Amino acid sequence: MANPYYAKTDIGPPNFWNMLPQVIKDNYGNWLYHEKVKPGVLKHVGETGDELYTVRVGSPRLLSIETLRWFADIADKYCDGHLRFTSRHNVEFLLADGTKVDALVDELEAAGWPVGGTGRSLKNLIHTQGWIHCHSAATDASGTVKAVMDDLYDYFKKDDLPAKLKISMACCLNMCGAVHCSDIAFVGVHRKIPKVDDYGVANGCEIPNVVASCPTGAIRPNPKAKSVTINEEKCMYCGNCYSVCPSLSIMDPENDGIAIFVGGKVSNTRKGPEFSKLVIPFIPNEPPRWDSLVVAIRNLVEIWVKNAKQGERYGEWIERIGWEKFFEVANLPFTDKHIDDFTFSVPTFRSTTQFKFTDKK
Amino acid sequence: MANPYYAKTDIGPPNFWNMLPQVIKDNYGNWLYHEKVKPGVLKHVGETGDELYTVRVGSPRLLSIETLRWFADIADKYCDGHLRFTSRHNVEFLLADGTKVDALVDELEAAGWPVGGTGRSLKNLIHTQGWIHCHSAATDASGTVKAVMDDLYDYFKKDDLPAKLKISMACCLNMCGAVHCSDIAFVGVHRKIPKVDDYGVANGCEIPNVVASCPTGAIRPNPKAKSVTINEEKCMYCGNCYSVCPSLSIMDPENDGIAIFVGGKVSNTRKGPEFSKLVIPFIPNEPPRWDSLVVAIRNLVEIWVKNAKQGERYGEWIERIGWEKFFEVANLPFTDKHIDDFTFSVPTFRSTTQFKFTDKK
Amino acid sequence: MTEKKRPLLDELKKGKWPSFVTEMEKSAATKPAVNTLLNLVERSFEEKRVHWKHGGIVGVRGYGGGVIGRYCDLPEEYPEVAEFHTIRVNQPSGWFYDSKAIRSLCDVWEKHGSGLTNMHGATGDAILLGTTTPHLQDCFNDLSDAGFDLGGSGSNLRTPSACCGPARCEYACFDTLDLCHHVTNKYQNELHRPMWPYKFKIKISGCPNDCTSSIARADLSIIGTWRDRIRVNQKAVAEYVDGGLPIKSAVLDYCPTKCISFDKEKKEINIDNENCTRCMHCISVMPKALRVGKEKGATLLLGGKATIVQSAFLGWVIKPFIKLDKEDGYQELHDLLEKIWEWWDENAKVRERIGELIYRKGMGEFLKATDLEPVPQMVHHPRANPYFFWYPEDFAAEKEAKEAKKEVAGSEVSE
Amino acid sequence: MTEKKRPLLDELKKGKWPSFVTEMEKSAATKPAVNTLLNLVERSFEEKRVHWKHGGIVGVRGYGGGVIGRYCDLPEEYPEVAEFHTIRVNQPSGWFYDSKAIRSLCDVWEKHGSGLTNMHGATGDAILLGTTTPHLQDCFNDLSDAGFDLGGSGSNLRTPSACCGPARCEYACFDTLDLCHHVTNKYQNELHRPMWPYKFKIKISGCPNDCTSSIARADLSIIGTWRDRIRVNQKAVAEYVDGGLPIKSAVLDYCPTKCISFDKEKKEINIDNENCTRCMHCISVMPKALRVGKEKGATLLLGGKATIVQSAFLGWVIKPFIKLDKEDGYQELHDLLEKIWEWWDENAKVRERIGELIYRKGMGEFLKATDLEPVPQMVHHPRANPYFFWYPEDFAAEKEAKEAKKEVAGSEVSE
Ligand code: SRM
Ligand code: SRM
Ligand code: SRM
Ligand code: SRM
Ligand code: SF4
Ligand code: SF4
Ligand code: SF4
Ligand code: SF4
Ligand code: SF4
Ligand code: SF4
Ligand code: SF4
Ligand code: SF4
Repeated sequence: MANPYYAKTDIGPPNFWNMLPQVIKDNYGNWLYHEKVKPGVLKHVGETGDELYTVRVGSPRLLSIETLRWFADIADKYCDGHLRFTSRHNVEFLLADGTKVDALVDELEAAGWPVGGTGRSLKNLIHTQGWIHCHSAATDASGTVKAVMDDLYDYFKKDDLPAKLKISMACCLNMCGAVHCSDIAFVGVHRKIPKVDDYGVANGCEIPNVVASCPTGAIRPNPKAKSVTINEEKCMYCGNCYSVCPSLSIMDPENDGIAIFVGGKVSNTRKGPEFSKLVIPFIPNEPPRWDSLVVAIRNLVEIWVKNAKQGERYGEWIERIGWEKFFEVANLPFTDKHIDDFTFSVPTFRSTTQFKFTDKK
Repeated sequence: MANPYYAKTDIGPPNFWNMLPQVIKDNYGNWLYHEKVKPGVLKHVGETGDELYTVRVGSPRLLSIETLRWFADIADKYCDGHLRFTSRHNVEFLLADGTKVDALVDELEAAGWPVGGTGRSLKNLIHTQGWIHCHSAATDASGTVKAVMDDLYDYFKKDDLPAKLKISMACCLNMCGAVHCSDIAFVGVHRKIPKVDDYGVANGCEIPNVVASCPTGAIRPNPKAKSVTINEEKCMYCGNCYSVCPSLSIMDPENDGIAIFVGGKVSNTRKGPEFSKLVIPFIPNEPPRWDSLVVAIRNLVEIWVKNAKQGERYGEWIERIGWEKFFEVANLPFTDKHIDDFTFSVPTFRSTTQFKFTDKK
Repeated sequence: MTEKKRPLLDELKKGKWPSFVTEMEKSAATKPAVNTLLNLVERSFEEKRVHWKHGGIVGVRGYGGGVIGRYCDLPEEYPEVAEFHTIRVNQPSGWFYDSKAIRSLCDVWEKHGSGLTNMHGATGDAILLGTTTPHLQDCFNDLSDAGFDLGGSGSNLRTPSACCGPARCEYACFDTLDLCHHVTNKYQNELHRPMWPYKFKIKISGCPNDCTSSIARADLSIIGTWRDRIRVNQKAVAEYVDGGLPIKSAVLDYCPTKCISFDKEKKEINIDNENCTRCMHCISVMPKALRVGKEKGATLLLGGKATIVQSAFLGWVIKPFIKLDKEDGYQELHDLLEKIWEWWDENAKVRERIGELIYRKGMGEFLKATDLEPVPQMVHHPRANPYFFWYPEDFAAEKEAKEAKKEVAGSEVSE
Repeated sequence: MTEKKRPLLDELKKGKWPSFVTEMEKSAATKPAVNTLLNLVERSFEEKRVHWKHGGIVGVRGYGGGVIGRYCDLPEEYPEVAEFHTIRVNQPSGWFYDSKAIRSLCDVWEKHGSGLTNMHGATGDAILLGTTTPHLQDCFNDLSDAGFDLGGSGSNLRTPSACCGPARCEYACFDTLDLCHHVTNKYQNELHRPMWPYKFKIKISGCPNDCTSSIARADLSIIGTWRDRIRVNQKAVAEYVDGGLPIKSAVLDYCPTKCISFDKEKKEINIDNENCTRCMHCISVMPKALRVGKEKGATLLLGGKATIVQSAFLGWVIKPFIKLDKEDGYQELHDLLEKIWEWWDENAKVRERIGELIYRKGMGEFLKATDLEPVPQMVHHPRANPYFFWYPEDFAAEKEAKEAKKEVAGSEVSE
């Protein structure tokens, strides 16, 4: 064996306490309030009067160790070595000394690292692996995200949107980005049923698990071939069978693409958490810059910016005006695909005569 | 054959037009507005200035032809023979001459027929057959209704509730009263699984239909006995299998009784239609006057009268205060039975930290 | 004599609400069967259980429904009600009667039945409560002669019903009574001869107040509405205000879309009609000042039903607006209705209501089969899951669009 | 040279947002595998398809998870990425690092992998992106020596994560970071050795703002809350008002329970705390004036997950309030968690998340198995259908109650 040494297991993660700057240790659990200093910069004030500055930097999440080391250098230079990452993959530099903030911001910006993403801004775009690493992807992650963020860059840098704007993406229906509760979500989707490789299924997959994996019961055993058959009428291309069995390939470059959902949120603020809802069933994959996707998202952002009241997140705005008005304002077609037909469909059907007329509908 | 004569079929109902009083014919489709004259009496005014008075009379719905003939006499006396029934089974006398209203009301009241049920009052209690006519009943209809209406009589006679109050009853889960969207609904329920009479099933029922009838898949064929077996863990006593097959008797005098639901409505007014929700899972059958039921309903009515704002129907009141507060105010236990576990359960689970604390829960 | 024997039922003669026991006793005076019925019900009260058996199939010639067979489970002890069937008589639209019609019903029922009725049944029929098999045909004959026909039962169209509508209500957006009468007559065959997977109910309300509870109780709800603007009489508004109506708390705050504003100075209200969802609230509170619009018609909702089997469904919008033209015999409605029935009849399992079938098959399929256009008004919100279907026609349309584009691009190049 | 060959990816070096291509090229300078990866991704961009195969099972000794195997489907053409596994490194609570920790991670990854990372993965791990099987154990050894351990993958506890909480946020209602660290350490075995029906995720947010999106993304959400009253500094309220905050439109109107009133004269607000649902809105708008209450703890929600298989579920309340005591090592939480896992493990099918199991079995069963008391806070509203179950213990309780009553009645008689 090449490797005779086995490390200690189950030591768990490093203790966060050791990572904290002194000002945090001193004020741990005793912060009094915070202020927005400027976009990308927050000031937290402790009960003691101590101040903590946070400088938030947009990140593509896919970082080389070269960049990480540079971040470490910056942290040493301005923050006694302290930095963190956020739940949306931004980098945050933490400093007690407010006088250093401007210099820090300048140095970051000069190196091409945007400071922003706080307050009522566009947040970083949560995303997943895409073509860079996952076998399951119906679209790329990093590429689509880069194209969209380039286009919406200014909204990350400013703090004057109606409310926070959280855009997320996932490259297949597994939805590793858990994008299903985002203001705007785009998701890689397939549109053709998996191709069954009978030999592979017979030799590599557990038929009962495969059958059980299908949410719509579209898969039946095919005892003759020791494989399975897929009912075209029932399959809605979720790819779950493929997760369970590699020989049910669902990829199809011609027909894979992206669907867009809007109006979700997670916070319990004002309105409780909400799922995002389908608005654009399909946009084709257009590498390298996914122009149609970028335009579609910009339009979706802009109608909100233009029409929402101060304080209204995407879904709150739609709730106020009604989905029928949303489709009118967004000038998007409404199709059979928008109407739920899965398990919990019935409660989504409009069981009241209360609606608004649009286009004389 | 005793009967050689066969009548004409498919003639359809009598033409309503011939039943209308002249004032209605004159103002048909041209009514301008209406006014409440006093509880039980409405005045509709036409564009012509014509007036139509309606006197509404509470009815037990089960009427003898003796009474019907008396109503016809009254109609002749005061209304040129015109009367109608409402969608909640009340009787309405229709007159163009307002001066006759008081005499009409007096004569009706003197004969024991209550005038009322208009405006913000308790409406007539919609109900079904019960022990008087249906094989399926888990409780009686007419008896429970009489007991409850006797107790709440005053609310029918006055017009000063926070809003309309619609109480309905059905004697089994078939819910012929369609009570599932009422301010207060009470429903006959079973609590034990059907007893399988193998011989009867084998000889009188279509097994596939029986199996298919069960909403929870509790019924399996029992090929040996040419009958079926019922899975005790899955059966929730809906009685649908009994509707399909008389040999699956579900009646059980010991354990049958009544469940109460509240907060439903049908009108599209303000809030759209809503289902009533379970609040009291079981009250035993207590003929002749169902005392526990009567007390339970009175309590439910009174907390609403006391706490609702003007204009708030039962469910609107609860929506404002929250179900947790409702259970506190009503002083009712909340149990596993209140939590949905049928098809559409998940959307009813509280997926937010937004709730009110009650009793330090 | 009878009094002595029914202490439990006697309790229910007390109290102020009209007593069904008293009604039954009125009939019992001339009808021995009703006396027996009282005794049987007394026994049910004692034992806390019903004494009826599952009904067998009984009926009148030419019809498959309209009669509910009912047999006592103690026929020896209660021979007079050993058979006790009910007859469902189709009510006139809006439950309007005159004394003559009432009396003729009474006369028939005196001759052929118990003398007990339900005015009316929950579906809307006039229910004649209790007779025997030999009387059925005669009773029907006499009813028919008196101008009455039977209503529905079994797997067929059930008796449609309608609110009083234009006859007595200023809110009616179409002629509920005429439509109800028309539909009932047009579909006599569907009403009388069960041939469907299950029952199908139609209820008709003239405005969104939905006084027939159609959204909860009918497979098809036809509910009046308008698509222009609420008519406002500002003088009458001012009178309500002067009369003490707290307009903010009683009207504005309850408006679900908050689309009414009030000008305190002028005592005028202003309704943003584009955002009004026509809930009726403001109109109901100030009927003298506000009237429904002028461009009237109805919203169609489908799928409503009570709790068995899949749990209760409320009807949902399948057509936001339909004009109901008396002149052309409501043709658009009939065409749609027939498409709906055809698809349902072809696809449903035994005892599957239309709403349940749509749930199982998906609205998409339903809309296609009935040529209805999907519109956002059909849903509270679009789907939240990404599980939607693509059809060959979608790809064909896509290809076509692409080629059209290419052509344009090509022609540009060739210029 | 490389530039020429990747015109599509080159497009993505343009624009203002930091470019992942640029990041990859930085690594490619020293790591040939990353150059190959760039070429492979360029090919994916050309062909609009992924070039990875389903992962095989690879790992490190003693663990069943923490590594995602990944193989290229064109190994001959792209031999340097024929294998390209990722390693999930358990992040420190709240993603707090110092430069030393960052550098030590970089050093390990320079030695053993591609030099590419995801900071962080969607579950929360630091993801080391791309290495080969022979490097796995060594890499792990070096990580371990540097004080790092692996996170979860497979059917096990996934790496818990927490918001910055008390370290950087005035809203934190408990010590999110400590709890996260504690839970992660206590359940190292569950984290590292898959043995469950499927994955189980825990996310921890210090207040209802839920900055870890736990309700959407975690099987168990632990979300800070309080049960007394919002602390108000009226002077600071007045300052906000004087500073131009439109308090009605920005605060009062958005309060979901409309439980705040404002006294214009005094410039004071009054919160009806009994009816406040602690949504955080007012506090977030006026952080200098309002503070969360003092009697703090958390709400537990269970069942959240993304869309596969049954469609997405949001976590739902299973315990409205739990005190999270550092002193006793969060014993109450652990006891509950273990009961939950036990029931799930015993009852779930393969690949059935806890939320899906509860959906299938019913909350009643779940609550019984975990000794949780049913409370109305668990539901938006009680059930609307009448399909509820009765258990032998219900009848036993009923009988007991009846007998107790009888006894009382009896004793009354005997007096
Ligand atoms: C740093 C971070 C937590 C962490 O430990 O990493 C964080 C930090 C703060 N959040 Fe957050 N939130 C963070 C992710 C989230 C998330 C999760 C997410 O976006 O995926 C949510 C729920 C998202 C959702 O609802 O869809 C979230 C919902 C909130 C809210 C509620 C906003 C709303 O109106 O719905 C507030 C309150 C507010 O901002 O008014 C809040 C407020 C805050 C405050 C002001 C709290 C404080 O006093 O420090 C922090 C600064 C916010 C800012 O950006 O201006 N935070 N916050 C996360 C930063 C992500 C990023 O880089 O952009
Ligand atoms: C006569 C009747 C229609 C019929 O053709 O039979 C009728 C007649 C009127 N209804 Fe109704 N409604 C009638 C059953 C209903 C029903 C159905 C039911 O109760 O089963 C509903 C829906 C029930 C529900 O929502 O649960 C109904 C919901 C309304 C509403 C909406 C009330 C609300 O606030 O939700 C109004 C408007 C109002 O009263 O403010 C209304 C208003 C009216 C008006 C004022 C309309 C008018 O201008 O004539 C009528 C007099 C009402 C009164 O009682 O003061 N009517 N109304 C029904 C009388 C039943 C009875 O005997 O009590
Ligand atoms: C007479 C009536 C109740 C009443 O007292 O008014 C009635 C009585 C019966 N209904 Fe009903 N239903 C009556 C209106 C309803 C309604 C309300 C409505 O139509 O607005 C409903 C709920 C709405 C709906 O259709 O969903 C209703 C839902 C049922 C069901 C459940 C059907 C379902 O799909 O949910 C059954 C069970 C069945 O069809 O096997 C049922 C079955 C029955 C049967 C035939 C019992 C049976 O299982 O065979 C009852 C005969 C009783 C008897 O001995 O006379 N009855 N039934 C109503 C018909 C009178 C009329 O024609 O006017
Ligand atoms: C790396 C990561 C995406 C990322 O770019 O950040 C990821 C990547 C994968 N996820 Fe995921 N999931 C990741 C977070 C999530 C999340 C979000 C979360 O945890 O907050 C979700 C949605 C939340 C949830 O759990 O429901 C998620 C829902 C799934 C699912 C669907 C599971 C379900 O029950 O709904 C699958 C399919 C499966 O388990 O077979 C899946 C499967 C996968 C697999 C293992 C693909 C597979 O079918 O074998 C992906 C490996 C990609 C690769 O090559 O590296 N991944 N996955 C995330 C883990 C990084 C980390 O440890 O920090
Ligand atoms: S969302 Fe799908 S394709 Fe993307 S990383 Fe997750 S499993 Fe892979
Ligand atoms: S892709 Fe999804 S729906 Fe289609 S067969 Fe596979 S599991 Fe079933
Ligand atoms: S509710 Fe049940 S018991 Fe009552 S009439 Fe209808 S079917 Fe018969
Ligand atoms: S009573 Fe209902 S749940 Fe029970 S076996 Fe019969 S159909 Fe099934
Ligand atoms: S539904 Fe409308 S039109 Fe019909 S009676 Fe009721 S209020 Fe009048
Ligand atoms: S009808 Fe309803 S929605 Fe329209 S203005 Fe009146 S109250 Fe508002
Ligand atoms: S969840 Fe609450 S405590 Fe945690 S960072 Fe967000 S706002 Fe602060
Ligand atoms: S926390 Fe939310 S519910 Fe409570 S008072 Fe503030 S805004 Fe209202």
